[in-house]
Amino acid sequence: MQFDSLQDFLAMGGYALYVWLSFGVSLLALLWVVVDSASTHKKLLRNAREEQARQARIAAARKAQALQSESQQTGS
Amino acid sequence: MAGLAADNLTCIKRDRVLFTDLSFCLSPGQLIYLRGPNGAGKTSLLRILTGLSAPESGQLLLNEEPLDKVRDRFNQQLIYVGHKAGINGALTAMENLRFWCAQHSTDFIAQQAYDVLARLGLVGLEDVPVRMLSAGQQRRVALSRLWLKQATYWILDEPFTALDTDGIELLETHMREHVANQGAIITTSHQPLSKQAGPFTELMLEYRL
Amino acid sequence: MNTLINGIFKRDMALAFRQRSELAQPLMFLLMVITLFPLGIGPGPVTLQKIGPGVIWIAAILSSLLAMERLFRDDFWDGSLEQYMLSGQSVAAIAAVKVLVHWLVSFLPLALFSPLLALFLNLTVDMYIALMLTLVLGTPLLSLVGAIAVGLTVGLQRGGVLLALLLIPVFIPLLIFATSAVDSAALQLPYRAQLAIIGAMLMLAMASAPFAIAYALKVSQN
Amino acid sequence: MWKWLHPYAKPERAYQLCVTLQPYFLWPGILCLIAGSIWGLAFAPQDYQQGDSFRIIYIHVPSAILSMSTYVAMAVAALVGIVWQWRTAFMAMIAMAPVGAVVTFIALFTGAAWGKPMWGTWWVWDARLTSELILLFLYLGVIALYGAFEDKQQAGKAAGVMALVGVVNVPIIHYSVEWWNTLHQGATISKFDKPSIAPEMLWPLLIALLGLALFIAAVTVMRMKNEIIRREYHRPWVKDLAARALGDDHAV
Repeated sequence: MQFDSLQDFLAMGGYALYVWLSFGVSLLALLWVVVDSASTHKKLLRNAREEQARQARIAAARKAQALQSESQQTGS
Repeated sequence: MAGLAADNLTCIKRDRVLFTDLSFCLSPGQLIYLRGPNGAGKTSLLRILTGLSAPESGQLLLNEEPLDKVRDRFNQQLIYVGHKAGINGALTAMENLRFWCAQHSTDFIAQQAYDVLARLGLVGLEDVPVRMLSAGQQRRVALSRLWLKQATYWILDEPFTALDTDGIELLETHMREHVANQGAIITTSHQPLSKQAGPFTELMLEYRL
Repeated sequence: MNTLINGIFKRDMALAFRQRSELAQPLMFLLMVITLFPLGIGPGPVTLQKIGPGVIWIAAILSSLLAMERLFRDDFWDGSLEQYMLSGQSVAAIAAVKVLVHWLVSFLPLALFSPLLALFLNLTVDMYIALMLTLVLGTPLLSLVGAIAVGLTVGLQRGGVLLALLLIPVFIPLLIFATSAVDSAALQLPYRAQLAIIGAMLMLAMASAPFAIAYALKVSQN
Repeated sequence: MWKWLHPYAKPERAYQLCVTLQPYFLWPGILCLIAGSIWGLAFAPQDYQQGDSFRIIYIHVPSAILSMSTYVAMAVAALVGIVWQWRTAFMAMIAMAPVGAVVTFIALFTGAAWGKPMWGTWWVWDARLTSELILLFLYLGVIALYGAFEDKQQAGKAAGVMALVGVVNVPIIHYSVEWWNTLHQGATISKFDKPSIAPEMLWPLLIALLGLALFIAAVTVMRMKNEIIRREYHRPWVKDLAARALGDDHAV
């Protein structure tokens, strides 16, 4: 340990502002990339599931349409 | 099989699947009429056939050889008339044709070009900058390539756009003659081909979601 | 050969001279930007001489971005580019010829203007000679490297600003070496090293850029 | 050539690889970063000239080095993609770009914060800082070009070309900026004096470097997963994946 006390450590020999600012901003930037990547991942998976639901709706609508036209044909 | 064969083509555009595992063959002496609703991938398919864009998977064969290996030979035997006419508005019809012929290693005989333009109803407009012409006349200038260059394969994307009935008849007759002379054509058109065009095979593309 | 000379070179030359006003615009822009500097920082001959080389080169780079945009634009939108690619000729060779024509019609006139620029910014004769040499060696480099980015952005509706964003950082070394050559000339120092470096970069660009442009054009066709 | 490979298998397999690799990159990376920082901040000896301000080196130097190497890695991925037409290589490239830009930003910011006590001003046109700034511009150009295309396949190729043009330029820029800097000595008050580095100072630096490298790799892998999903969201395997991953909160 290079510093005698916690105060000393936090003061960084008078350079506290610069040292802690650098480390703080770097930490925030790195955190931001990770959080951004993870949240995008969630969002994309949700989109994929919505897409799946949409496809299912389209398939159902098509089936209904096909049935309807079939019944019309038999009716006429 | 002789001709241009598509082998299991799959095309994905903007993350949408346009068609999967599409196979067909365009042989000399055949006219394929490519149909399908808007957004079905007709233009994409034609661009893949020309080699301008690459399919997601699958390949093209020319006389059973992979097209990539005989690309130069194929280009010599190909005329593509796309959505975009490929003519520069600031140049005259004659200049456009002369430069196009030079690029495509086709001999350019001025008299022949005058004749073709005359046949297409453009007498007296040969030396006017093309942008001064009407849309139909511009399309006729673009189509005059079909008369100037000897090539087996014609790939035509909506060639009838902006043409009047005379123009359509002229082009359809020329297409029939080309097919009769062992030419091969694949074309799209939003209006059905008439009897003038001769017998044709239909290729249908479905719109897929 | 017939293809390249008749089909592309003559065609592009004819087109360029038919759209003369469009050609002149980047040059006028260059002249006006340079006029702004004495107005903005004062007409002191010493200051002007000091900033002159940098100002001329920065203005040249900016005006090149404007001029560059039209390199493939018309050909892309009217479909001529598709026809080139299906002509069975090497796209790289076609691209090289197009870049050459573009350089001849939009950068060579810069040489005609340069005595005027030198006069405006109070350059000495030695500096003027160095400036000419850097322009002759440097502007083809601008054209070749710029054409890659133009090829990539040609299909985009609003590619203008993006083009500048892509190219400005890439042009920085050229700016540094060119201005430093002129600065050295001002101090009567040799500047062969700077010219040699610019020449080397030009050689590298001539050898590789046509292929990159060809690939870029293929990508934008997709 | 790859005919026997089912064309859809590749991205899926790449995704699986990413999932496997992620924890091996992420946790050791974070661990090394923390270890390197604490060692550097609290245990490494003071620099006799710069006092405790030199401790910024433990974040500045790793980020400066890795911002360059990430760009080179991006260009290598782009080259692989262009030459072998590997779709996943373009995805890897574009996954690296934002991470590289952030690391470049860190290098710039910490450089400025280090410069303030050393030079008395936040920004000096020092050779290394100027190169980093231009590198940031190069990253932003690649990202902007990628964003400008709607078709992401095309976007990947275009951004790849630009990354290659950039990587040819990186050494030239570096060299030219050094040249420019020595030419205009007046602008710089003093160059970064590399602290005569003692082993006790070096070890935490190396650990932090390793940590940041692993961290960049981890985030790259995470973002690459996202790219794969974005391009393949209509494929059944992505749907299964989504159903599995989101199954719980669907029930709620």
